[in-house]
Amino acid sequence: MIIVRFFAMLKGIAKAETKEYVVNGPITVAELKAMLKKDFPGLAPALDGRSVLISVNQEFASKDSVVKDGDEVGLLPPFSGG
Amino acid sequence: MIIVRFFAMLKGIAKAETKEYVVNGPITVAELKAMLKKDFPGLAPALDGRSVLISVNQEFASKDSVVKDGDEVGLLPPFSGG
Amino acid sequence: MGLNMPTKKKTIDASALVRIQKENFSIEEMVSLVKSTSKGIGAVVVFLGAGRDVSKGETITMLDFEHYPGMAEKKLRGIRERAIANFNIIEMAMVHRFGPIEIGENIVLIVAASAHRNDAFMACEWAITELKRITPIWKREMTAKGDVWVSETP
Amino acid sequence: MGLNMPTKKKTIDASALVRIQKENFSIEEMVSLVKSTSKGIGAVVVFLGAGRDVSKGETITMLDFEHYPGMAEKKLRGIRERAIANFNIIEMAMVHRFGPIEIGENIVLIVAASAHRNDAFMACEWAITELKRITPIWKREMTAKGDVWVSETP
Repeated sequence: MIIVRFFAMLKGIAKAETKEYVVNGPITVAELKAMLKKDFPGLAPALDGRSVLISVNQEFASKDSVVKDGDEVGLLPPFSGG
Repeated sequence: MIIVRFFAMLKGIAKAETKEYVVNGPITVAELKAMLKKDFPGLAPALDGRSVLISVNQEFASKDSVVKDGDEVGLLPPFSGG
Repeated sequence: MGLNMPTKKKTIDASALVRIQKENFSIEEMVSLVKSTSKGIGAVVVFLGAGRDVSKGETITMLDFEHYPGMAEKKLRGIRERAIANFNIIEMAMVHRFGPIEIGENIVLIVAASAHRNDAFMACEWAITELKRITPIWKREMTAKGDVWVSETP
Repeated sequence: MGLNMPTKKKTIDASALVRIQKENFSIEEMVSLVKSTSKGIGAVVVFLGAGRDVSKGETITMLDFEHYPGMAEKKLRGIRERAIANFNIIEMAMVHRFGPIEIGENIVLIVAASAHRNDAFMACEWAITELKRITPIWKREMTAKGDVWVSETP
């Protein structure tokens, strides 16, 4: 199972804090994004733009990064801490 | 009367904290320095060098500044606060 | 008589020096903790971020911070480690709060300590800039027009 | 609804904000005092100078500060006024101690507060540099070799 965490305004758009996916094998971040856009059409603009970063197991990831069973993925809108 | 205040190492050299002079009229800082050098020969190198600043009534002064009865003069070695 | 001997540094657990917490922090306590690591500290520079009442012309009534638990702490620990490796500082502490924060309340604290002041100023300024850049923390501002997630970091 | 209205500033007597004193100061208290002047404060930068155990390779056992009473306070007040006039800061506080100071103890505190952090960093750094340059305060270091008045400000 892959757990996807939504943060800040993305949580509001998805109307969920997390989403879980059961996968048969490793997939890429790009493939996961496609699944998310299907399940949460409202997230499409954010996922297609450049401002939302993706983390895999709490490290920044790229679209080619591999996600596998047991991984935690974060959808991170622009930060505004400090 | 003019009161001259010595600070930090100058106090040690002069072996005094203050020195008072009775003046008949206004004098310049340069003239006051000459009087001080006569009374405190040990202060001569400090007074002739550029590192000791002079204040008159708690404002920085130059050698041409006027000192008159009732004024307070400070002999200020290089600062090391902070 | 100890000529040119580098002053010894006491190691403090990073979990005390890098924290993300709901409750307020004590500036005095964090500065003391950092100072306790070495008698060679001559300069401490502190950055404190507080909740302002106005942002981009809008009156703010309250703030709310969300963070990615685990990842946010990890990023702050990394910033502290890079600050110590890349600047001539002796120690650094970082605390960021989450949850609701009133106007005027403390949000974030960075403490940088060094022998000489220039190093602490540079490291502190770098650390707060880096915190804003890479730490998964999000601010929501409550205004008269409603709540807004802040998406631009100035 | 207060759009673009400048946040009001509360005036605090300069004698509370600029002090030369023998006793230690509370960082928390000085920061709170500065923060209390305006709800528009979003950034506070603090410089704290402390007694180091080593100076130019010599082990220091203790420090002693002398100041020119009256003139030193006047110079600090002038620095605060120029900082507020020349930098985009809301308020500044400055405290310097005199008399004997142990290693590790606080010596000097500068607190600069602004809406945005860059202004507070610049003003704080300028103020401590200016303090060292023009304030009649002198440091004596007690070392194994004897007592020395420090005559160079690095």
